Amino acid sequence: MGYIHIQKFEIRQAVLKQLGLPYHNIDQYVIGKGFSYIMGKKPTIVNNDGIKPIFPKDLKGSGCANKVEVAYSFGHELRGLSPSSRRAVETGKCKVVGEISNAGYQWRFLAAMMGLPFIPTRVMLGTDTFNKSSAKVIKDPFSGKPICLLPACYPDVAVIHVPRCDKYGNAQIDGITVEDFELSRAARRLIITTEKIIEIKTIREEPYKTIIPYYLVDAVIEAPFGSHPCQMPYLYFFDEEHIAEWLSLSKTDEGVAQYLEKYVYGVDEFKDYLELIGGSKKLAQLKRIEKLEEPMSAPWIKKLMENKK
Amino acid sequence: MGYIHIQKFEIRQAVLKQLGLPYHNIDQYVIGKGFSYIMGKKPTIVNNDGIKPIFPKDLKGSGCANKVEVAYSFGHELRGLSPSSRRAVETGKCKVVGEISNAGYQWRFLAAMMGLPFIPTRVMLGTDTFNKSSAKVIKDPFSGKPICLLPACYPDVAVIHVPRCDKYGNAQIDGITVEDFELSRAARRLIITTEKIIEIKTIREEPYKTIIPYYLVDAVIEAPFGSHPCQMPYLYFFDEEHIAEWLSLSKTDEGVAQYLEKYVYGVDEFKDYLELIGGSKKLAQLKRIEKLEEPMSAPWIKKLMENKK
Amino acid sequence: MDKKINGKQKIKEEYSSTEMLACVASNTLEDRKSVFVGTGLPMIAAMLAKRTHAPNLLLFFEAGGIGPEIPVLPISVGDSRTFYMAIAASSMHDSMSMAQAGYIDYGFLGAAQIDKYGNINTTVIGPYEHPKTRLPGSGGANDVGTLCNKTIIIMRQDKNRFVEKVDFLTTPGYLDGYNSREKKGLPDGSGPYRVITQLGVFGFDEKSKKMKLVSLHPNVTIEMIKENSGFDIIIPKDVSITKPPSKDELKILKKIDPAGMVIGK
Amino acid sequence: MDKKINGKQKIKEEYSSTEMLACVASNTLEDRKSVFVGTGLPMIAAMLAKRTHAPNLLLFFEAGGIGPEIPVLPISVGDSRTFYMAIAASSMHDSMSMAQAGYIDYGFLGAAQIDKYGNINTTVIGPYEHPKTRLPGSGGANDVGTLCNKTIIIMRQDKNRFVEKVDFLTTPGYLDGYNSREKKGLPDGSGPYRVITQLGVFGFDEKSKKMKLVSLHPNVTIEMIKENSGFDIIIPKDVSITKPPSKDELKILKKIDPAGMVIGK
Repeated sequence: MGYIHIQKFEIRQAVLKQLGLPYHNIDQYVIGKGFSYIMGKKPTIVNNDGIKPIFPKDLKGSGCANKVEVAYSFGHELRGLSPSSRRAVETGKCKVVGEISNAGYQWRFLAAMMGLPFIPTRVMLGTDTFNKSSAKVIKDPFSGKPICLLPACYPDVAVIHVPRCDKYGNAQIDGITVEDFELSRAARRLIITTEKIIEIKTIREEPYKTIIPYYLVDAVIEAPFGSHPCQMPYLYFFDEEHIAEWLSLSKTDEGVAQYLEKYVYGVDEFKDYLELIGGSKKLAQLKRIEKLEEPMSAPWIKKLMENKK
Repeated sequence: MGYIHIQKFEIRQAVLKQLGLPYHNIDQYVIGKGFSYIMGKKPTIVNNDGIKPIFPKDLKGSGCANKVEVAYSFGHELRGLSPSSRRAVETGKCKVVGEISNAGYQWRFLAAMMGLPFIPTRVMLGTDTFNKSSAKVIKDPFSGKPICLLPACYPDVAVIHVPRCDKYGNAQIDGITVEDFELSRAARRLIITTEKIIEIKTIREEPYKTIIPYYLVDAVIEAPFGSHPCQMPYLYFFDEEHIAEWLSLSKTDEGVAQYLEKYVYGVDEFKDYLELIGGSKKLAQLKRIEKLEEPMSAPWIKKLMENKK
Repeated sequence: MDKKINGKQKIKEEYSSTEMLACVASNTLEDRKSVFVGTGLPMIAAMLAKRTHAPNLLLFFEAGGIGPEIPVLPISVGDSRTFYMAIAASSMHDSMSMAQAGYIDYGFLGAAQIDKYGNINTTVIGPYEHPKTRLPGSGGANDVGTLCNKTIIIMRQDKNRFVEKVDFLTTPGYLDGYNSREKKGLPDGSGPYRVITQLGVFGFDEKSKKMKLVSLHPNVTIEMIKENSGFDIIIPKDVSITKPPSKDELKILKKIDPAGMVIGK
Repeated sequence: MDKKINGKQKIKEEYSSTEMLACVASNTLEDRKSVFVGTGLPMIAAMLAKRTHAPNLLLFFEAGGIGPEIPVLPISVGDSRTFYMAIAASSMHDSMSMAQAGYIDYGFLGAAQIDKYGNINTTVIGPYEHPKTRLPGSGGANDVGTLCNKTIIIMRQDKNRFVEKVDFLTTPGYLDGYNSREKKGLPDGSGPYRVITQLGVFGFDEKSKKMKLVSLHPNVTIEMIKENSGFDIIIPKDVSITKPPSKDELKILKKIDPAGMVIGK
C-alpha cells in the first residue's frame, strides 16, 4: 500500500474491502468495518489534508498510519487540536514525512489531474514549510524570478462522499467541491460513497451538474448518513456530540481503543453504527440543525472556552 | 488597445462603448453598434481561439484586426473555411503573430486565472506550432525530461454571453463551459451579455451554479438572442441560413462591406437587427431546432458537398 | 460509382469513398475505450462504432461534451448536440486534462499534408510568412496528436499530400522517427496509429516509425499507393484487403446522416 | 473584568480581551475590499465589519464559499454556513487561485510564534524531528500569508510567542526584512500588515520591515509591550491609543455570537 487520500464527508465505516476493483465493476456495495480494514492494511503514507474530516484525520492517532504528509492534519478548527494525532507524532509512532500548505495539496492534485509532472505556485517560497516539502524552486524563464514547483500527487486510493450518483458513479455535488474535482481525477483508485443512488437518466438530463464522471470511479457504495459524524451540505450537520466523545476519549490510547471497540469493531453493519450514535432521533436532529431549524448543540465549545480562560 | 478575447456565444452587435467601466457600474446597458466600435478602435491583437464564434472569428477579415494569435481561427468546422479571414492573412492585411493549440490557449488562461507566469503542458513540443508560439521548453527538474511552458495570457477585454445572470454579473451557465471559467478570471475587463437578468436571490439559492461571480464582471448587458447567429445551448440553435449568407458574401471585400452595411451600420438597435434576420418567426424556428422539434436547415452543407465533388 | 481498375472488369461499387472511410475508421475503434472526436467523419465513425461493435465507446469532445447520446449530427465541437444527454457537460480544461493524463485512447485527425513519420500540416501551404493558402491551424489537432494514445488520421492521399517534408509541422507524428517523439518530451507510447485514405490503411513501423501499408482498399493496387505518395511507404509481404462496408453498416450510416451532411449521396 | 494597571485606578472594563481583538480586527478591514477568512475570530471580525462600516466586504473561504450571508457562526471553513446564500459555492482551486492572482485584499492568520519580521510558526514547538508540541501545521496559513495583499495576524503576546527566531517558519512574513520577501519570489507588495494582540496593534516599518507599535490598547503601557516581547519592537514617537469597542459593536458581537462560541461570556 502506498498513498491513501481520504476526503471530506467520507464514510468512516465503509470501504476498501477490495482495492483492486475492476473498472465498471460497481455493483458490489461494500459496507462494513472498513475502518478496521484500513487498519489491517497499515498504509505507509496517509495523505490527508486540511479542512477535512474528523476521523480519517486521526488515522495516525488510531495506529493505522506510520507516515504522513501533512497540510492541516492536527487540528479540528474551532474544536481544538487532535490529541491522538499529536500524540502519535510527538511520541514518534507516526513520522511526518512532508509538510505542505492546503493550496499546495490542492494544486498537487491539479498537476496529477492534468497529467503534468508539476504545477507552479507562489506559495511556500522562503519558508521551512517549503524546506520540508517535496517542492522545488526554479527561476521562471519568463520573468527571471524564483517560482515554486509542486510535484503531482496521485493518491493510490481516494474516497469521496457525495449527495447522489448513479450506479456507474456519475456524481453530482451540491455546495462547495473543495478539491473533489481535481482529486477525483488524480486518484488511481476512486471509491464513491453516496447518500443515494439515482437513475443515469437524471444525470444525463443535466449533464453540467456532473462533477465526477463514471470513468474515474472504481466503486460506488450507497450509504445514507455516510458522512456522519461530519456534515453533508444541505442534508445534515456535524454531530458535535459524537465528535466531542471522540476528542475526549482520544486523549489516551486506552480511550482510542475503547472508541474503536464500541463504534468500529463492535458493529457489524453501518445501520447498527447509526443506531449506536443515536438512531433516527439523532439523525433527524442533525437534519434540523443543517436546515437552521434548531441551533447546534456542541459540548466541546463550552469546554474549549473554559480551557482558554 | 491590446488584446481582445471574444468568446463563444457572444453578442455581435453589442458592446464596448466604454472600456474603462468602473467596478460595479453595471446598470449601464450598452446595446448598439458595438461591432463598429470595435472596428473604430482597431485592436492590435485579437486573441481568438478555436471552437468559437462566427463573426468575431472573422474580425480580421472585416478589417478591424491587424495582428492575431491563432489556434483555430480560419475555419467554421463543417461549414468550411473562412474566406475573409484567409484573405486578410494571405494578402498580408492581417499578420499572424503567433500560433498555438486550443488546449494551449485554454491553459494560458488557466495560468492567468491562477496568477502564475506559466503553466506546463506536454502539447506543442517538437512542432512548428511551438516554434511560432510564445511558449518555452525547459527540462522538468523532477524527471529531467523536456516540458513546454505556456505563458499566462491576460486578455484586456473578454465578452461572454450567458443564459442568465443577476444585475451584478453573477452568472450561471448551462451545458459546457468550454473555457469560460478560466477566461472570465483571466481577463482584465469582462463584459457579460445575457439572455436574461435574474434576481440575486435566485443566484444565492443555488450558489454552486455560479460560474462567473460578480467581482470579475465590469458590465452586464441584457440581450435576448444575443448569441445569434450562434447557438445558446438549450435555448436556440445556430442560424445556418444567416451564417451561409455571411460566408457567401465574405468571399469578396465588397461582400463584406455589403454585409456590414446591412447588418451592422444599417441597424440602430439590436432589436432592429433581430427583425432584419427574420424576426420572431426565425427566432421561434431556431428554438424549435435546438429542441430537436425540427431539423436544421443549412444551405451551406449542400454547397460544401458539391464543392467536394 | 463505376470504375475500371488495372484492366479488371468494371465493378459496381455499392458504397462511396466517404462511406468506406467512415467504416474503416469505425472498425479501428475498440469497445470500452475512449475516443476524442471532432465533427464530420470522426463523429460519423464514432457513432457507427457505438451502434455496431463498440456500444461502450466513450466519446470526448474538446469543448467539454463527454459521453453524449448524439441525437443528430453535431456541426461544431461546441454544438449542444455534443453534450445532449451526456454523462458530463464539462470544460475544455477537463477534456484536455483527461487527454494529457492518458485517459483517452483514440483521437482523430485530418491533414492537408503528412510525411512518412506521420507529422501533419494543417497550418499553411507555402512559406509561413507569405502563405499561398492559410489553413485552419492547429485548433485541437496538436493536442489530439500529442495526447491521445493512438491517433487515427483520415485524409485524401496524393503526391501533394503525402510529402517528403511538410510545409509546416502543425501536429507531431513520430517527428524524425525512432524514439525522437519521446525524446522531445511527448507522452511515451503515444503517436499516429492509422492513416486512412481513399486508397488504403497505413500504420507505422514499430522501430523506425516509418509509414507502412496495412491494407489496400478493394480494387486498389500497390502501384496506385506508390503513385500517390511523395515518399517511400514500407510495403510488407502480407498486405490484406480492407473489409468493405457491410450492408448493415451502410444502413446505419444512412440513419446517422440521413441528409448526407457528411456522407453525401 | 477588574484590573490594576500601572498603579492607576482600577478600571471597570466593559469588554473582554476577545471582544477587543474582534473589534480592532474588524476596524482594520475596509469596505468594498475582499478578505480571506477562517473560522473563529476572523469570522467574527469580518461579520462585525459587514454589519458596521464595511457592508460590501467580500468574504472568501478557502474551501470555496464566496460572498455568503452567514446565518450562524460556521465552525469549519468547509461548513455549509460558509456558503449559505453565497454568491458562489466554488472550490479551493478557485479561492486559492483568486488569492494568488491578487484578488484578495486582506487575510487573517493566527500564530503560536512570530518574529520581528512577521514570520510565523504554527507547525512545531521544539526541534522538528522530535517536536515538543506538534501544532496544526500550515493548513491554509502559508497560502494566506503568501498570497493576500495585507495579512492581519491575531495572537496572544508574550516572550514565548514574540520570539527572536521562530522554531519553524511555517508562513512567510518579511523573511529577513527589507526586500527579502520579494527577492524570494513572493508577490510584490504583499505581506503582514497588522499584528493584533491583547496589548496593542503593530505594523511594520516600511523599509526595514521590522515590527513597530501602532497603538496601545487602553491601560497598556509601552513597558508592558516590551516586557512581553522577545525582540525589540520599534516604538514611534506618536503612539495612539486603540479605540475600544463601542457599545454598538459590543451589541452586534452578542448578536453574531449569542452562545459565546468564540467571544465567550
